[in-house]
Amino acid sequence: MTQIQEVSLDEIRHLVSERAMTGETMLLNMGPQHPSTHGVLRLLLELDGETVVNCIPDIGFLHTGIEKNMESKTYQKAEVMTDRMDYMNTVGNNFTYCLAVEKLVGLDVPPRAQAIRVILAELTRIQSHLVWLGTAALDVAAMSVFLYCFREREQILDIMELVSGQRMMTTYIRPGGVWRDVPVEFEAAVRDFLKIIPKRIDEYEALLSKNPLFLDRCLGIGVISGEEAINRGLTGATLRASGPDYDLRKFAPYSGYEQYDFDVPTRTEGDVYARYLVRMEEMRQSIRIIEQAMAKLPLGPVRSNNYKFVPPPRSEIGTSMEALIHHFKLWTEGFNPPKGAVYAATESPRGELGCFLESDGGPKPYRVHFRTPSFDNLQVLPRLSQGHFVADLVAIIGSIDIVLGDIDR
Amino acid sequence: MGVEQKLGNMGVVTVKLEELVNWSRTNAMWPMLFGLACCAIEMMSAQSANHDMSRFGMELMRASPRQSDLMIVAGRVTRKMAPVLRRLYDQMPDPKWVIAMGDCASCGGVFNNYAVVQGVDEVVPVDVYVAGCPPRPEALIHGIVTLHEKVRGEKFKDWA
Amino acid sequence: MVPVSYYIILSAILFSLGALGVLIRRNALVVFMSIELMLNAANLAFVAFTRIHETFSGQIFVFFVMAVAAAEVAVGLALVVAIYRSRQSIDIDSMNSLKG
Amino acid sequence: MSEVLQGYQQKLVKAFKAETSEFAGEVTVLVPAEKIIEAARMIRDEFGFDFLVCITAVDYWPEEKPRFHVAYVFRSLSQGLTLQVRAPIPGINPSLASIESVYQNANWQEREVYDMFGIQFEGHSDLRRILMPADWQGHPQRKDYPLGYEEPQYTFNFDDIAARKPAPKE
Amino acid sequence: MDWWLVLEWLIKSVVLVLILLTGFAYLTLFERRVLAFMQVRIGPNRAGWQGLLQPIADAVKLIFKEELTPGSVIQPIFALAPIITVVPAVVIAAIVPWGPDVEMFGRTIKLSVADINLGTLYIAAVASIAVYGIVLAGWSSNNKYAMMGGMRSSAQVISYELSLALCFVLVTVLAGSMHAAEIVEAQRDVWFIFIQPVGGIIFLVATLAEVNRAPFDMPEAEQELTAGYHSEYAGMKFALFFMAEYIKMIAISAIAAMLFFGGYREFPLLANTWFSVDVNWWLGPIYMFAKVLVLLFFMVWIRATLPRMRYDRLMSFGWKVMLPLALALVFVTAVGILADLLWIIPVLSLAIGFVFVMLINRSLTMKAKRR
Amino acid sequence: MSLELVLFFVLAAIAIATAVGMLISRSTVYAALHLVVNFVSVAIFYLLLDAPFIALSQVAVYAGAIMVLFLFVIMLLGLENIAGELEWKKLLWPLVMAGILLVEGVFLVLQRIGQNVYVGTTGTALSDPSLMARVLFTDYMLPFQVTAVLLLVAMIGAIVLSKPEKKSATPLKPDGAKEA
Repeated sequence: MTQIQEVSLDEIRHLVSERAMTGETMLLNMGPQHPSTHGVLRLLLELDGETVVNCIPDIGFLHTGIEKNMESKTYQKAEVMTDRMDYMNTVGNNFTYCLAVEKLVGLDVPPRAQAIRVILAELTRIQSHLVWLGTAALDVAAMSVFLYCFREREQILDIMELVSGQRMMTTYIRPGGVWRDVPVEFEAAVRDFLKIIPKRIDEYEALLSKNPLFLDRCLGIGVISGEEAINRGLTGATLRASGPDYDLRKFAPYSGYEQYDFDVPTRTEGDVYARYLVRMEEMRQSIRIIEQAMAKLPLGPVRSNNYKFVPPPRSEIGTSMEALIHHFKLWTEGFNPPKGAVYAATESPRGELGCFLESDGGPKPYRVHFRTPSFDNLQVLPRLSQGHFVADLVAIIGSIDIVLGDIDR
Repeated sequence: MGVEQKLGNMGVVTVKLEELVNWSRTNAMWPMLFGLACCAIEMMSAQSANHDMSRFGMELMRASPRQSDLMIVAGRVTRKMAPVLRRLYDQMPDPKWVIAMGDCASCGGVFNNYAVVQGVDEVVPVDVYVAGCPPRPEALIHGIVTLHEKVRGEKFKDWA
Repeated sequence: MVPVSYYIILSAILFSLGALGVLIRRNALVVFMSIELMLNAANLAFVAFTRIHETFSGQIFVFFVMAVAAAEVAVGLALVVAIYRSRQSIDIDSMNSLKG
Repeated sequence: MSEVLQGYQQKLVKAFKAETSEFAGEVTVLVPAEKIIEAARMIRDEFGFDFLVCITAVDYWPEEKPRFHVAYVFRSLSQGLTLQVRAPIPGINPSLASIESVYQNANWQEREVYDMFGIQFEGHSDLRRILMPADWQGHPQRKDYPLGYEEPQYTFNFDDIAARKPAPKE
Repeated sequence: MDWWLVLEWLIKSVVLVLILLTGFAYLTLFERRVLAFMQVRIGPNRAGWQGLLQPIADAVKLIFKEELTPGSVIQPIFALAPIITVVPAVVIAAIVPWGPDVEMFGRTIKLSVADINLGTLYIAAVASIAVYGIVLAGWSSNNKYAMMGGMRSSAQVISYELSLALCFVLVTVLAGSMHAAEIVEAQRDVWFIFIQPVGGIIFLVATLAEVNRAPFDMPEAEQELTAGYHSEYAGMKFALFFMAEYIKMIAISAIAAMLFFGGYREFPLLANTWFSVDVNWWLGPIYMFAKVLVLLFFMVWIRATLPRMRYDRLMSFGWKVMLPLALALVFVTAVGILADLLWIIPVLSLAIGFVFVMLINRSLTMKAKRR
Repeated sequence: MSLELVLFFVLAAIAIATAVGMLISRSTVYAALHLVVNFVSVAIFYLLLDAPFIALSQVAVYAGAIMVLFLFVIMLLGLENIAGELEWKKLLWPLVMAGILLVEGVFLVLQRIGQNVYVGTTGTALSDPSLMARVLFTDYMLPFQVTAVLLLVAMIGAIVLSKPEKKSATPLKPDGAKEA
């Protein structure tokens, strides 16, 4: 479609086969504005007829400079930037960042806040998987699934809006807890949702799982073995569809995930269909986690009372001089964590979302780096798509569930 | 462009035709699939069952700029993306409209840095700005209805 | 009413043009097309003769010719594709060696 | 800190004269830059860290020696361990051996570090800019690279800022 | 020269073209509303009452849209291609009889524009040249995506034309004629879909492929080729492609109704009642319209439900499943007609169809196991 | 001059023009398109000659299948423009030979066929396809069967020929990919 940066053949000589030089194979530019690249991914394809000989992803069309920008803000104010990174996993991004900050300064989070965090993170996971399901189905032209998925997603967004006032960019999870306690309607809303969603997931499966045309598009496409997947740094459902049961919620439990009873779904086939099955099962497991968390949602504070790092409640500001000072200090100057670097990670819907945070002792992060799952997951696309058709390539991109905001940051 | 140049000054006829054409343009405004970032998800929400932009005859998201009338710039435009955006805009046939959806497209939003274009109006002319980060689907639909109002007021002599 | 001889003459013209094409063009595909043109010219003559003799034989021959032409095109184009794959050219002058 | 990890730490210190530190329960090993590829081999083959989590860099500008730290996070899925390795490199012609041959996903990670910090990775198969446009000047994540902040214009300071803007807009 | 005949023909042609054009316009609305209904949405409802003016809005907008011709295209083929696509779509509908012969103004008027002897062959011939428009559009656009769309289309049409032709053979054998009206009249007692159900299904599948509808919409596969062969078309030229696609849908539904669903005839059980076409001739067009509508609804339903097939699977499905199946059905039908055992045809063909379905199913499960 | 005669001349002009056009067009796509028009005009001649079955078959087989195949191959191999291959110097001998052929043909025709045979669409028995089928499946049964075998052989031949050689098959095919 669009060819802005015309790449000369010499620049990519080391990337394409020698047949492209003779003109035997066709070089095709796909994206950055293309219906099935999930945003602004650009692929340079070397095609033999319709078979993909080589696929060279070109990313960065959504590079926003989030990391650099966060370095110029205080720890608290930098958090709003994280929402906009992986926009399908906004809560998860806050979560990761907050975990890193908490690790850096050594904050404890009250149990109620932990449970709320888990509920919201799992809701976000379902939400993200719904969008993935819709768009991946749309990629193979099953258009109705897309609209059904968004119908359910709206319900989750309503819950998010209920607790935080924003549909997507909630910034609800804060270092040391959450912004405020959930409103009373929260439980009823989540329970309503939990009542509906299992049936709906069954409906989607009924539409797709046994559909011969869908099977035909998915079976045996984009296969990768478990060992290679690990070596290539895959994480998330894309990795678990190949065998390894690497899930950070089990591997290094955070925020009380060790208290919940859930399975990590895995498949061994490692193809598009396996990834589809794993994600469908993950949604069910998320429902289990939410149910358990809802059942034992403890009462108590939702924010740490270490007012050096956590702003005191608004109600105290009017009565306590100390609280007022803390509040003023925190929002004008920020806090000064100790010098050092930490790495904290959570399991995002796409895989391991890590935050590398280095502090120089000042109120602003010295270096923030996000290890985003899609970045590494997309890296295997050339490997997965070789020898497949263009139509399969579309299905593969859908199956590894990339979010360009997550890749480019 | 075509017919309208030959019409000249024909008084009532032109006014009626003007109304008809503007009415048809508002009711059959095909948007181009141009999702960039977060706002693209809300744009998809606006297409979906709960909000249903198709009521305005807008569900025909065209993949090709040649067949679209409306470019909804949904999300932050980076310096790397800006030339692509411009080229896609140039590929659209007249009349064409642009909605800058969200803060990033309108003014750069929270990303005031080296990578992001501070407002898509640096690259293409924008008709309607929709505020929000991201705007709710209702806000987007409001933006579209506002654009409809604008289109209804267009006159023949304004057409290039 | 049209004299049958007109049809025959037209057929002859088309045939000659086809023959000319075979002789002057070096592109295998165009040569193929010229052969199709010649077959068509022959067909036209057949149908015209059918009108003279008032029997179906001519039409039936045309029918067979079409079948043969279809077969010929299928094989011929497959050959063109195979040759192009192996030597990147469909110039018939370059196809003079028996090597693949 | 687990004892296994401590053992690995000792080995690394012995083999490469590395320095170690611990912060917030995380072990960081400072390996000399020229030894990074051997260290990576050792970490993967001997210690069984089969998973490269991320590669990033930190810029300590205006300090010059070393100006950058390239940080690697390794993880062992079987043993449940995480290890941070850092390689200090100077600010003039910063370069480092690529560990792409050891961990395949280092490819893009290193490209990103190259793009953002201008650190050359020797032996890298495809070292091009990855996030920024190919003709971009400078490396944005360096501390001496400006953020590119654009002041918002209000009615009272519109002309002021317009005068200061580097180039007039179309 | 019978000038009345010419006049009659002229009137019938104009009426048919008008019907097709309005049908096209409202089919787009119909499709959008039905899709919206299936996707729990509302669909266009702002332009006019219940969105009834939506097609007019679309049309007027497209007329007043800039006629943009990219500089790199190959003229004049680029300009001709949309026309080449539309003409066969309209012409093919000429053969369909919309009702029985009518006595009017002291003359017998046939309710079809072209009443020719070789009806089914005519359809095959016209349908086979319809592909040129798409191929040439793809080629002349000078765009790799469009080119791929055009090539896909040509390969697809070649593969599915054979099955389609064999379906015509089926009907011809069953009716003992190629004449459209005679085929319809031959279904007076029983529709051919009941005699040859598998044949009817093959015909419907092949027509879907022939008119490039989902799940066989390879040439414009949005997710793969952006907009496929019409990527570079804008304004009215694009509208012509749009029009051709929908007119083809209508025409092909009408043909399917004519060949397998009794055309303008009533349901066989209603014969000799007031509802019979023999009693009230004007019921014929109504029946026909209803059948076309139902078939169109099916097409939209399929589009809403099924994923797109992959291109190579589509080809192998055409060559390895549809063609042998259609051949076997022709054989069975011929045997049944020769042996004068009409009941044997549906039984045997259903059995064969079942075997094929089992085979496909088995190959899929094998594939699932093998991976 | 009757209407049919006018029609004949117009069509003949089209047929000859497109045949010439095919010969001299530089792009193979244009050559193919010229030929398509030529075939359609010949089909109309068949209609004039009371052979509607042949006419429609002509459109379906030649225009609909054969030429689409041609176009497909042209586009598949990207052979649209094989420029500069028509050399007018070398044209002399072929022209002479074709001219001789033409003159001889026309001479023979004029000599052998009386001018008195006129044809037009009369709707005679010749246009009835069922009668033609009767002849085809009785008198010409053997040739018909032979043609069927020929088609089968051609099909197999085409499949064998167009199958890519082992070594030129995509070498990068990973384990997951499968044959079409």
